[in-house]
Amino acid sequence: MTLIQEVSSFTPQTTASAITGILWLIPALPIVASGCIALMKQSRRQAAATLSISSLCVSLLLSIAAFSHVLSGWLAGNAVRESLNFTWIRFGSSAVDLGWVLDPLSAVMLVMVSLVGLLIFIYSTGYMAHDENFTRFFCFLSLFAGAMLGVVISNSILLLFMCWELVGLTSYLLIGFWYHKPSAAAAAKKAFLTTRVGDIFFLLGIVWLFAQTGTLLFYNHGAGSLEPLSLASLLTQHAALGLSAAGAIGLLIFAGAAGKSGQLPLHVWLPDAMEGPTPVSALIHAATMVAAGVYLIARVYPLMQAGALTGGVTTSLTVVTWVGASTAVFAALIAVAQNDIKRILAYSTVSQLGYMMAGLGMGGVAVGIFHLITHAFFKALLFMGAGSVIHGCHEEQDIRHMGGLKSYMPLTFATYGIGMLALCGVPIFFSGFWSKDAILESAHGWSISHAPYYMLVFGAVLTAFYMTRQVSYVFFGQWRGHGHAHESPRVMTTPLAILAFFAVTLGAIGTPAWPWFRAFLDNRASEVDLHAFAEPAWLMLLLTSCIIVIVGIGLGWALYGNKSPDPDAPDTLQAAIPHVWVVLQNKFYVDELYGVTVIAFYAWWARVADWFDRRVWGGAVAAVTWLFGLFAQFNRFFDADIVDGTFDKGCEEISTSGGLLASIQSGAVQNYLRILALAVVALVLILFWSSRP
Amino acid sequence: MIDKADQIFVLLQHWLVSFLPLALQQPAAVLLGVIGIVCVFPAIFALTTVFERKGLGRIQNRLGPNRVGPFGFMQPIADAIKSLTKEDVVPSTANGPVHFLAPVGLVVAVFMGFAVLPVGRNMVLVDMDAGLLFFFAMGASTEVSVFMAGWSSRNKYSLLGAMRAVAQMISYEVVLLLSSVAVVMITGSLSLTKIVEAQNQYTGIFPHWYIFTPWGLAGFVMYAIAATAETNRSPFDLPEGESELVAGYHTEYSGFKFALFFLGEYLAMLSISGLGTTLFLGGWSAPLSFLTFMPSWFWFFSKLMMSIFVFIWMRGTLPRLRQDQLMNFAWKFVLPFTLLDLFVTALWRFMGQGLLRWIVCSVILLAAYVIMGRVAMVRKHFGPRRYRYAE
Amino acid sequence: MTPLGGYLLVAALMFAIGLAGALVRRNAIMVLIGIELMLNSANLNFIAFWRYGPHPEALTGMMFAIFSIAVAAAEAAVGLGLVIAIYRHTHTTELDKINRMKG
Amino acid sequence: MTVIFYLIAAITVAGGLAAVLLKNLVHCALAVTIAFGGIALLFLSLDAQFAGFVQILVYIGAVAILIVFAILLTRGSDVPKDGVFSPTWLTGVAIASAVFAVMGWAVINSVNAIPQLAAVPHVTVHDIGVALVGSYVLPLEILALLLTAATVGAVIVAMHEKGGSE
Repeated sequence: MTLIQEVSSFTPQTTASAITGILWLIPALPIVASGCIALMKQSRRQAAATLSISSLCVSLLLSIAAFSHVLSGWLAGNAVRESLNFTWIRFGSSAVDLGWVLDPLSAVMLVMVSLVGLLIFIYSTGYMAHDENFTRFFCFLSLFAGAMLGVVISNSILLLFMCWELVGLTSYLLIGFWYHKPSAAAAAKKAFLTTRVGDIFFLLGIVWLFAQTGTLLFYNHGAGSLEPLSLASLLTQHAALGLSAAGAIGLLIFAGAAGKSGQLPLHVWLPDAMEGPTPVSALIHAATMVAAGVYLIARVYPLMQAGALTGGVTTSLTVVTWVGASTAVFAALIAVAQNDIKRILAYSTVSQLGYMMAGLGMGGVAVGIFHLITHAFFKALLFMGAGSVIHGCHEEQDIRHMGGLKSYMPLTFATYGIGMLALCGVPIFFSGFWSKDAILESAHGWSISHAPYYMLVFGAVLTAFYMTRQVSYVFFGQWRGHGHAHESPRVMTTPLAILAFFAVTLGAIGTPAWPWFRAFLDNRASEVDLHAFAEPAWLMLLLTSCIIVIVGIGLGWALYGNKSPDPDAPDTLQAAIPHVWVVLQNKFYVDELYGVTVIAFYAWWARVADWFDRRVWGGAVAAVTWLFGLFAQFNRFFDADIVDGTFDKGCEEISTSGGLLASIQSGAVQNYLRILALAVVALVLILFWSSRP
Repeated sequence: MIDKADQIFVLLQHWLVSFLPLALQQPAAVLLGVIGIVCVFPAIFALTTVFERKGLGRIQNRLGPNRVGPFGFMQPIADAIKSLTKEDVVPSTANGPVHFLAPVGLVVAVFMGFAVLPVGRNMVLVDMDAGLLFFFAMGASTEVSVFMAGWSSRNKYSLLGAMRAVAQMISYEVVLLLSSVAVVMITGSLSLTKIVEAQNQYTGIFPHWYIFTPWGLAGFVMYAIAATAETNRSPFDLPEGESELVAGYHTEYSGFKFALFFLGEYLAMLSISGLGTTLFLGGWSAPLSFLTFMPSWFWFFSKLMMSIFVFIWMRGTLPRLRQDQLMNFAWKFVLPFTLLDLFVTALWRFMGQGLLRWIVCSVILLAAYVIMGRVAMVRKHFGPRRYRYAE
Repeated sequence: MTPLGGYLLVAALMFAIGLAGALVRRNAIMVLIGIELMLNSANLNFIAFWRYGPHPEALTGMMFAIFSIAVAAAEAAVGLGLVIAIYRHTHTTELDKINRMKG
Repeated sequence: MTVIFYLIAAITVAGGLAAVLLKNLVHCALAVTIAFGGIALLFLSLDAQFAGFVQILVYIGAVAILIVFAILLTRGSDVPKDGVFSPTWLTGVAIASAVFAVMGWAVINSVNAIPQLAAVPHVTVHDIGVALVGSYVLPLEILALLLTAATVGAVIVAMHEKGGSE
């Protein structure tokens, strides 16, 4: 914990400002919009889109205001960390506190999420224009945006968890948006259940944290769980395997993050999630939700880092690093052998998330988050470009049935190309280079092992390779599909152009010469130092990067540059190394492995439970039922023969006497009138008789 | 001199009566009045028929009657002679007594109505306290005659015509009564002479006629619509829509009985116009204060003839309504609007003098007119007639 | 006999005629006509008593008659509506055939 | 007890009798109209102008027409084959005459005991109006409600049942 104070050379400022007071509006607006849309008629498409886009627009403006507030504080030399907390439930002496926090991390994420979200919303109006459930789509999308923004600003791990689950729910709903497709429904279920595995660990971590520190808040004027006081007490508690409580909790939380971010054992859901509409893939499964895991680790970084020795290495961070690095290589390998345009991108996302995790583990918050931000933009760009391609090729997703699209879809091609180059990490000009560079740099300097460095370098080569393969398949060569490809409408290409702009320029905030992003997140002052470019270590890295890119792209172009026009021709690599190819194409048989282990175990367990339910509990219930039946038989006898018998007899008597009286009612009204008239006569007579003197 | 001219008929009556012994003077005066009415209004009726035929002729771009007498003005006399000399055909299955009584009852009831109409200053046969009520009671009695005529003819056209006529008359009688009630509310009297006197005042040169107030204008329009329907005149002449019902309830009448129906209808038109004149147009009062030198009866009959002219004009201009349109119009537009007019009249009565009541009353009525018009036009049954052509 | 007696006797006669009509006719509408006649004779009584009674300025009898006329109008409307409704169900207006509502 | 009274009374009673005795229902309705008119004339002869005119307006103008409509709507103008009088008409007549006998006897016995004012009461329409909205305002309002309810009720009762179960 001393480390934090060393890093924060600025004095922390914790008083809440006006913008923090209304920070809750940022997630609340899209959620309210979603509620309103849910109540709308299905046919009010225009209104639904307008409502969700305008609400997110306001959220974006508020986010920018929050960001500029933090920025101005930083420029004035203050570490802005403003939180606003309140008690939700109070039981006994403890309380469940919720709250939100505004610090550089959340400010940056707010702007990113709402900006990318807004662009994708706009893009969706074009992409989903012909969908009959347009309104429902925007309802879910708004709910997702609100929940994601809630994850970003929450200052309470419980509130974060709620929003986290809400994000998971909307992810489920949106993956299964076309629920009439069995594959989409299955993918939705898979995503939901797989992430749930991680979430259980996450929940355990939360409970443990609450039990240890007595607070759910991250920052609470020194009393929060991420503040030195609690961290110190966490370090003194020892869990099993030589871990401190802080380390164990960190690992549990990382398990949750791994579920959401598709890290190695739990990555299987993410490629399947591509069954959802492409804007969903872009927003949720590339830019924001899957990055939530990375963000979570960044948020609880003090916990992960607590008790670090020199070099900032702890057990939990080491685990994060290894998992991240292996995911990066593993997913990149699978991506090489995929044919679905979105699946390639999905595995690429998994791989890049591994980079982020590794960056967090080795380089700190800023390194991971920097890659997160740049990746969000260019991956959203790639997904939306892929959506545009799919849209233009009449819902065709197999890259073997595309080709030569660069002349049909020039705008999409240009932007996609920028995204691809950014992802490959082409030096200097693209943001991906700077952020990946930072990760490689920190991996190079990692004190534990050099293996992650080489793994990441290999991953980068693979990345450049499979992206080149994909682009060659899709945009070069000859058209191999059916029908006629066409460019997408402006409402779809305009967001692409905006994202492409960011994919190029965002790198400027994190160059070694002027690393203000890092400084901003770490609350340090930054200064321009052009000499950083001349440092030999950095030049080495630049060289490495160049080699990586040249090798990857060159290999890809050499193998796929002149693709034959036959869509059914075997892949070049498949022809070269068929056995490896089969393994890669089947994703290392992870799904099948789960099928024979985890799922088989569950099936067996379900059968056992079923048997138990039927035989043991069922028998007990049947016995009780029989007893009650006996009692009911007795009751019926008592009721029907004793109680009802007397009542029925009485009713019969009343009915008989009523029948006698009813015979007077002949139904002939004139009879009644006659009786009435006679009565009048009688009355008059009586009156006169009695009044006689 | 002016007074003499004004009261010339009254003085004539007094002079004639003065020859008789005192005990007989009052019945004789009444008799004279009755004779006056029985002579004057049928004469106007005769004149009206010529005017109507000539006027319709002008409207339809033809000449109209022009053979009998100068410019065809002797036509009614010829018609009368023809009617009297024609054979009186009674259908064999007809219900004799009822068939005979129907036209008589109609004409009697219509003539009764004139008894309370003030046709000039001091020129009213019976100055009854409940004159307006009497008028409407007599008007209501005509419906029975119409029904009798239609039913006794044993003819489907007649019966349908009679049923239509009765239904229409009952529906619009409500409106007629309610629009008159507005006047009663302001005047505070059912006596027609009092109603005229209340309007016989001038501000500057302008008279205090009720038609010159927002509620009065609205009431008058409603009254005019209802009166047109009540007298079965075009565009509400469905009961005798000749294209569907030959001639409605008097299909089976000929000769003098038919003439009586004809007379009855026109007299009803005259009497209802006379009542409208009395209620809204100031009766026998002069339209501008400096015109009072003209005799009062001149003004009454001028206004009466103006109303008749409007009747003829409407007949020549407007197409006939359909039965359901007619009923919808009565119950869904005219009646609610008249009720609103009553409310506005009450407002007018209690808001006191000043500009405010003009503005408030006008705005309410105008808004109601616009809104109800819009709503009504949206309704299918009610809007403009849509024609369906054979395919 | 006094004038009042004359009116009262006429009223009684009309009442008896109305009653007879209501009793002897088979048609429901005729029964209603009989009832209207009875109501009218009652009104005649009210007016006669008002005219010759001790306090004509109090208008009691007159008011009674006027209200009675109004109520009778309502009664006629509802009664005839009922007759038409019954006719629609049973296709008859003869009362001795409409006797389903009996014990 | 003038000639006019006897004349009007005769017309009224004749109308009433005709209404009860005639076979054709429409004739009955027209006869009852005459009876109504006679009653109205009796009102007028009792110096009750307002009531008389209201009687004409309501009974002749509305009730008679309603009755006629009802007769035509129920095809009542055809004379039924099995007679218009109920089989028990004799008891009906007997009861009616008993009622008349009792009432006539009561009238004759008591009418001389009642003090009578011969003076014509001076009552104008204005007085009636003031009384209606003055001391009788509550009955008036209730009557308005009753009439509204009756109108609505009559319409609903006589309305065609759309898609009925018949």
